[in-house]
Parts: sequence; structure tokens; C-alpha cells
Amino acid sequence: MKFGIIVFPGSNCDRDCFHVPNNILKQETAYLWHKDKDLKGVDCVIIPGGFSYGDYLRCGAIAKQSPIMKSVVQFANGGGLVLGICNGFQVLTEAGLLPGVLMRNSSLTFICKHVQLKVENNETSFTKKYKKDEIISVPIAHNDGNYYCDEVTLKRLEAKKQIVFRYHGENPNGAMANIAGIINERGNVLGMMPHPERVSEDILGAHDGLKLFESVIACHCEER
Amino acid sequence: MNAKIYITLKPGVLDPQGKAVKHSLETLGFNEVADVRVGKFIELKLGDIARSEAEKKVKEMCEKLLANTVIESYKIEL
Amino acid sequence: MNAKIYITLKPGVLDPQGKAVKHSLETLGFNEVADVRVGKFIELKLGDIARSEAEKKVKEMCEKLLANTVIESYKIEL
Amino acid sequence: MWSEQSSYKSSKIHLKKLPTTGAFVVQGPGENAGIIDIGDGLCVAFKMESHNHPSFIEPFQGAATGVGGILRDVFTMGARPIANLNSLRFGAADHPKTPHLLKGVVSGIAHYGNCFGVPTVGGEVYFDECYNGNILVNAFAAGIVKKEEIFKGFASGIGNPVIYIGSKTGRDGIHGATMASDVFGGGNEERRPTVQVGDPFTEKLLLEACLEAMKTGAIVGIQDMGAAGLTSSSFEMASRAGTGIEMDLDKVPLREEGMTPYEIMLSESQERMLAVVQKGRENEVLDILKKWDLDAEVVGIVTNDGHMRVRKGGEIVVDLPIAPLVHAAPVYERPIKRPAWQDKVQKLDLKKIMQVPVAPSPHPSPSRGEGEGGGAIYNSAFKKLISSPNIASKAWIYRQYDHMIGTDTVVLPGSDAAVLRIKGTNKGIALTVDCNSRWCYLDPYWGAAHAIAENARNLVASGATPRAVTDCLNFGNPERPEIMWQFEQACLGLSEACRQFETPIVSGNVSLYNETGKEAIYPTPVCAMVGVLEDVTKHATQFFKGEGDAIILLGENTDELGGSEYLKVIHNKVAGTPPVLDFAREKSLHKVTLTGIARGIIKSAHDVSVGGLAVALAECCLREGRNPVIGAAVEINANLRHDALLFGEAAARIIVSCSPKDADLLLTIAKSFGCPASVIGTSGGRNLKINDLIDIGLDEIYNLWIGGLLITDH
Ligand SMILES: Nc1ncnc2c1ncn2[C@@H]1O[C@H](COP(=O)(O)OP(=O)(O)O)[C@@H](O)[C@H]1O
Ligand SMILES: [Mg+2]
Repeated sequence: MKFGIIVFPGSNCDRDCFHVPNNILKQETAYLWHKDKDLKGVDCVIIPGGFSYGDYLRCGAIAKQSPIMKSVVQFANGGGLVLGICNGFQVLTEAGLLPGVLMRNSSLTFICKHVQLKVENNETSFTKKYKKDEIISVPIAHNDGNYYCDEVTLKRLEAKKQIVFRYHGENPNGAMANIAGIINERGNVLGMMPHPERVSEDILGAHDGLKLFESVIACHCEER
Repeated sequence: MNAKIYITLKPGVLDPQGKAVKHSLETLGFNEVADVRVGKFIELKLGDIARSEAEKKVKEMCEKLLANTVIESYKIEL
Repeated sequence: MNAKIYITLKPGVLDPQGKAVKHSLETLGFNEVADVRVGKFIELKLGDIARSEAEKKVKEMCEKLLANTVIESYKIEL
Repeated sequence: MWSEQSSYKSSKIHLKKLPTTGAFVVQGPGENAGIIDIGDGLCVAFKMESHNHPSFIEPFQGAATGVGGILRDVFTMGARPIANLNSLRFGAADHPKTPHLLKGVVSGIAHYGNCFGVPTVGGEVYFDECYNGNILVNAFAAGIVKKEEIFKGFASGIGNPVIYIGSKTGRDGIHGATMASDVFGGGNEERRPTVQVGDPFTEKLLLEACLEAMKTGAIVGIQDMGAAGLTSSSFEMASRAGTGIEMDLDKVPLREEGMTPYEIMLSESQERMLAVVQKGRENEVLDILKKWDLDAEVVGIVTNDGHMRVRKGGEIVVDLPIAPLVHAAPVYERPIKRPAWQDKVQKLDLKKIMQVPVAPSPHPSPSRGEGEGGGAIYNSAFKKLISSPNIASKAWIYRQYDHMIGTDTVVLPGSDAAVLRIKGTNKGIALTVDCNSRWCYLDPYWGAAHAIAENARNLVASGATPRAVTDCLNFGNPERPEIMWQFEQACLGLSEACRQFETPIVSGNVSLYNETGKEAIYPTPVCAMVGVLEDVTKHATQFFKGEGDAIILLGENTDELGGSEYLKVIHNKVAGTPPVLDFAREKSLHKVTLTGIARGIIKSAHDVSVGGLAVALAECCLREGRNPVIGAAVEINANLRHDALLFGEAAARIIVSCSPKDADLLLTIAKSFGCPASVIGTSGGRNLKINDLIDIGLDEIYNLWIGGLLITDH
């Protein structure tokens, strides 16, 4: 299977996101440059964390305008798998591929720490390898992870099981309904604030994130 | 020609920054503050361009980039 | 009583945000934009308070918290 | 190293004494960063630099641009930055300015490091009145570079083009270099000199673009524009290569209108580099810079006449010989005098220090009762110490830093040293930064030597072998003989300690004139040390790993209390001399600890430092954000004053834990290296209990420790 990692100016988890599928899971992996339109035939696009365009104006707002995002939107509309992590989640909401917005953390400070997540929906292409309601530990590192949407949208997210991850125990950033990650209705676009790529190796003390990448690969293999 | 753009959160949308600023103001002893909303103030210097044209362009800039119209509204002054 | 506060970077101070926004507007084809400066727009709802008193208080808030007077200037409208 | 801004002219003769060479040293002082070899064809480039005065004036931007500057120093050598650390000094925690400065500095560091995308993996922070009017912000960065891909700041090759890269030039920080060396006088803040604003986003582009451009092989030399901007970078590059440069200021990308040649040459706008490129290959480089949306212009050419020639509007505005200016910088041998008060502060009559402190705890605990032993007479002194800002948890700070980005951080902040793995190898490096400036005030020679010893102990406790040092020497006004004495003594102490531990100093920075009015800061020679782990899986952290493990103290307790945090916090006294530093003992301690960790016997290791044994034991029990934590029951037979036993800061001690079945083996290993060692207790339970002196529930300790730094808003 082939993964593509998008590189915007200011993306800084791109190399980390490349490392996991490429070096740990031995999958073909390519960088996708923001000025290009070509997705190089990848099966899953990862929009990595970081500060695309310095997070200036609004996180993800400038990145959504880039040529590559036009292709990503098309790719997603055609059912392609798209995973947005942290800043990637912000880009996905700005681009309209996921509902809602990510606002400033309620503490108004950047927060980096391990948090506990509950896997609310393990029937997606990204979470098949988790158990339902499994509690996993994955780090967050962001300024703006405070998920917000209107009531109608929230009801719909709940009803359609689109809330994939919720913060368990402490809510670190004020996110509505403890939302840490959501998926689109079709089930092919996932956005999440926590960083699964940071907990995918024993040497880093945990590998709760690796199952997410493995789920994607497993789904892809099934499809074939 | 210059343009001034005021971007504010739509009523009803939670403003974590405003809330935190209000709290800080209170700890500083400013108890008369009932509410705080934090928005953006953008100033554009435009080249030689007619007023009506400018109006149209700046509106387009707001819709496309400067504001997130899901949660924000904007006001333009030329 | 409401107060509006406009916070802008002092002239000559680098505005990385404005720079990035200008660049993005250009790639979107808005070539008429010569310069962009991004500031803050803060709206305060004040309780029952006399105008002169409000003026004094809001100025104090700006100096103490809302603006970073080393690099920012502010304008108050009541 | 030793830039003009930091009054190299005063410090040079003393810095010459520092050991700067060694088998692993690839690049010593003199370049933008020092470099050491860690094997596998890889090197670590690292340096530390101060941004004290700018941070006092505008804490957020001051600290942010400090981080930006040190990062450029590292990647200009061709290294990709992998870690930041910082060393911070603020005034007293209850000084009205402290919360604002602390918040601003921490968020400025966070802003720059997080956005740039380098993990901030550790640091230190102290609060003391002596910094009320002059805070210290020292930023450290380290990067990894292949040995054959190191770049230096040489303007070689006559006829090669000189390229300006990065942000446009504005009037930022004009006079910055002179400002930074002014003594702060009353009312100086009101002058509000031009503050530089950092743009970490542009710096990230600059990093990627520079590393990519370096890969082409077209770059001959490269250097960042730091203090005194274009002037110092061009002069330094030409001087190193023995060449000249001719520049055309009309080509320099400008942000503001009407800038004079003087302003352009001296601007300290951030995020800029100067590169010399092979003639004919400039377009290769320019294309890469364009790809990353950076401004870049050919602004000049390398010449052979040793002159700096600068044109503007077709006219020559500067024409100066380079060598005389760079090399003939004046070297002062400033007068030196041991301060008259030195003997007095070193006097400490312990008989006059009450043993059972009566000072009530500032945090009376409502939950008293839970597990608190009735006869435990030192409980309240312990509580006061564990919640005092210099000892309390620093989580409030490091939670604001992304310390995991890069997915290399194996030991996160909160333990003795940060450990990072090096992808593609089995290796790791460990990093720490330390200085006890109170000790340096009481005795600058031994205080400085202790900074190195503490560095080394922190590395060793995490399983790393100490390799090399960078420093940031923060002192007062060198025109005062007493300050110069402190400076000289500190340099001598550093030298001796570095020689003893075989850790040469490969880069550094001097910051003088750290005074407000007549009050100088304590001499603060901050040192950071890099260590190497051949097998990164064999590392240790300070936290107990389970119940029922044997707790072993390596080293010996003494009745030294001079300069301790206990004396200061409980008795409000700054007096005495720092603990004895015995290098032989330190080295045997290193051997035992490293052997125990490498052989997998040691499960946790933590050196005893500020707050003494009692605090160190608590730090083994507590772990921010983790519940439940693991308690300890300790029984020590020592014929010592109780307060010295609990809170004395004697050197050469590390607390380790191991499985009870391994305890004898570890004691044997210790004996074979001549290091005193004894089993002092067992991990487990929900209390920290030491003899019949301290007995407190862990929940209470945790709350005091975690809340001690929470300086309330404004
Ligand atoms: N300013 C800071 N920035 C980042 N981490 C810090 C800072 N200050 C302290 N820390 C971290 O908190 C922990 C405790 O610090 P400290 O008590 O100074 O350790 P030690 O005494 O072992 O040197 C360390 O892991 C250190 O890296
Ligand atoms: Mg330590």
C-alpha cells in the first residue's frame, strides 16, 4: 500500500508521519509537495501536524488554498482515505472535508502531554484494530484543539457515530463533547488532534498509535 | 486605497480567548467588564483600484480566506 | 456601555502574520494587495459606568493586559 | 563564540584557559556552534546563547528570538536541530514583575520552538532576588550532522557570489548589540528600543531550504546574521577565509523605505543567512530558495584584497580592511580583586542554625491526618521546601513546549536528563543544563566546577557517558574588579572540572553587564552537557518502577549545609561554602551508575541536588500526571544533624533502585569501584517515610510539588 505525506510550508510532523509507514510498517511512502497537484497514486493521504503557514490568520486557513488540497478534496470525494493529524485536522475542517472548527485551547496555552482516549467507534478504516471503548494513551501537542460545532452538527456526529475518539478522564483543551477525533459520514476522512505517530515504537514507551496505521493497511488489503 | 476589515465571531459561537481575557481582567480588578469578544482587525493597502472594484475584491478575499464564515462574520470599511 | 479596541503593530515592527496573509492573497490572484497588517479587534461589554470612567478604565486595561505596548499601539472607541 | 556584543575584549584572556580539545572534538570554539563526533559517521553540533536583556524588555519576543538565533547557529553548520533546552533565571517569585516575565518568556520559547518544530526537551529555572532587575534567558540547541557534511562560515573562492537569504531587512534591533551591553539604569525600560519580532515560520523554511541547498554541493560557506547583522556575518566570513567581500546594498531585500547603509549593515532583522556559492552555480541555490518562497539575492562577490567594500546607489560607502578590525579587537586585562565581602558570606556557624525549624508551612494542608506520622518533626520544613518554586515541579513550563516532536525523545522532561535516540543507529544522546548560582556567589571557582559535576551526574543518572560542554557565562559589569574576579574564578573552576571529566568546552557565549543600578546578579556560568549512550535502550529515569524494590544510596551523606536551598527557604540565609567537590569520588560514582544501568541492574537513578536527600527521594516517588505514584520507606543510620541529613546538598550522591535480589550485586560493583553504597530502604506504599523525621502521604506531597510554581496571573 502507498502512503502520501503532504508537506506544506511549516508542516513539521511530516518526517515523523513518514517514518511510521515507511520505516516501521515497511510500506511505500511518498512526500506530496503543496505546490503540486499530483497525488502520486497514493492509497492514503496523511496531512501531518505542524504549523502550516505559521498557523497565521487561522490554523489551516492558508494551507487549504494550496494546489495539493484541491486534489485531496477530489480524492476524498472519490472515497480515498485521508488522515489529518493535529494541524492536519485543522486543515480538513477549514477545507470543509470535516465539520466544525478547532479553536484556541481553553487554557490559552500550548499543551504537550500524553492523554487518554476512548475509541468510540472501532468500525472505521482507521480503527478496526482497536477494541470498542478501548482506552489508549496518545500524546497531544497543540495550541488550538478545542473542537467546536453547532448543536445540529453535534447531534448528527453523535447519531452517525462520527465521533471516533473522545478524551477520557481529563479534557485537556475544552473540546465540545470531549471530541478528540471525528470522521466524515462516508467514513474515509478522519481528523484527530492527538498524534498516533508519536506512540508507534517501543523505544518511545508506547505503541497505542501503531494500530491506527495498521488498521489502514489491513483495510486496504481486504479491499483488494 | 486602504481597506479595514473587522472579523468577529458570530453571536452564539464560543470565544475561548475572550473568556480567558475576561477572566484575566477580573483578576486585575476590572469587575465592570461583562463580556469580552476577541476578533481580528486587518488593514489592507491596495494598489490603484476603483472603489467599487475594491469593494468587490475585498469581499471576495474575506469569503475565500480572511474569514471562516462558518463561525465568523466580517465588516469592510474602505 | 460598549468599548471597541483596535490593536495594531507599531510601524516598522515585523508582522509575520501579515506577510503570510499577503503571500496567500497573491497566490489566490489578488495582486492588487500592496501590504497587509493583522491586528486585534476587541469588543468589551461594560456594566453601568460613566463614559469618562470607562475611558480611563479601558485605557488601563489596554496598558496592563490587552496590548503589548512595547510593540503594539491601541485605539479605543466608546 | 565570544561575540563582540558580549565584551569578548574583557573575557578573552580568561576564556583561553578553558580546555577545548579532545579526541571527539570536531569543531571547537570559533564557529557558529561546536561539534563533537558520536560515531557512525555522525556528529552533534550544539551551542548555548543568552538573550537576557531583550527578554527583560519584551519577554515573549526576546525569548522567542533567542531560540531562533541559537537554532540558526546550529543549522548553519549543516546540522538538523533535534533538541532545545533552556536555562532561566527570574527574580523572586513574589516580585511583582516575575509572573509577567515568566509567562512571557515561557510562551515565547514555546511559540518559537513549537512552530519551528524542534522539541524542547529540558532546562532549568531558578527564582532569586538577585535577578529582580535582570533576568537570564539562555537558550541551547543541538543538531545532528553527518561528519562529511559539516558547513562553516568561510567566504572562500575569489569571484564566488555572496547570496543573501531569508527575511527582508528592516530597522529591527538597530543599536541592539550596543543595547545588550548596557547596564540597566532606572527608567531604561521607558526608552523602549526597537524590539525584534521573531518569525519561526520563516525560520522553518530557512532550515529546510538551507539543508536542501547544502545538499547540492554548491555552497562554499554559510553563516547566519546574528548580532550586528550583515556587518558581522560578512566580516567574519571573509576574515576566516582571509578574503574580502564587495557588496551592493541596493540588492539587499528591504522591508522598510529609506534605510541608510548604516541601518542596512547593522539591522538585526531575524531569520536571515549569508552564503557564498560556487561561481556559476548560484541559480541552483536560488531555485531551491524560491521553491521555499524565501527572498534571496546575489548581493556581492568574494574578492582577494582583504577589504570590505560596500556600495549603495553606485557609490562606495564603506571600504575597510577586514583583518585589522576583526583581529585587532582590543583585549583588556581588566583589574581583578577578590570582593571584600567574600569571606563574610562564606562564614556559616551551624551551631547558630536551629535544627528543628519552627517556620510554619505556607501551605497549611486541610487534609492533614492522611497518613502523616505524628512524631515526624521535619514534615513542615519538607513541605515548605517541596512547594518552593526552585524545587516544585516544572511541569507548568515544559507542558507548554512540544517535547516529543521528531519522535526521538526517549526520556521526556521531568527526569534528570533528556535522552534522544538517533534514528538509524542504536545510539542516543543525553542533554542537561545546570548551574547553582548561589554556590557561584559563595565561591565562584567551586560553584562553576559544581555546575559541570552536576551536569555530569545528571547524564550519568540517565545512562549516558559525558562527552562535551557548552556554556553561557552570565556576569555583572566587568569594569568592576570584583566581577572580573568572579569571572576569572569561574573560568578556572570550569576548566578544572572539564579537565577532570574529560568534557571539553566546544562552544559558548559570554553575557556581561547583567546589573541593574548597583546590584549585579549572582555569577551564573550556566553549563550544558552532551552525553552519549551507545545503546539507547539502556537508559534510566529517576522514577521508582515498582513496589518492593531496594533503594540504594551511592555516595555518602555529610553535614554540609552551606549555600543550600534549605538554609535559604527555611532560615532565610545565604551563607557558607558549597559542598566539597571530590572529583575522584564523582568518577567512581559515574562508573558504578553507568555499569549498573548498562547491565540492566539499576531500575531508576536520580542524583541528589537542590533540596538534598529528602527532596531527591520525593522526586523518585512523584511523577507528574501519573497516578498512583510509588512511595518509599527509608531508614538511614548516620551520625549527622538531622537537617543536614535530610536537606544537605553534598555532592557525589545518586539514589538508585533495583530488584532486591540484585542489591548485593550492586553493592559489590560499587565496592569494586571504591564508591560508598548502602541499602537505605524499600520502594512502595503511599507515604514518603524517612527515619522518624519525615512521614507524609504522597497525595499531599504531590499537590504541594505540582502547585508550587503556579504563579498566579499578574
Ligand atoms: N525551563 C525549563 N524548560 C524545560 N524543562 C525544564 C525547565 N526547567 C526544568 N525543566 C525540567 O524539569 C525537570 C526538573 O528540573 P531540575 O529540578 O532543574 O532537574 P535537576 O535538578 O535534575 O537538574 C528536568 O527534567 C528539567 O529538564
Ligand atoms: Mg538531577
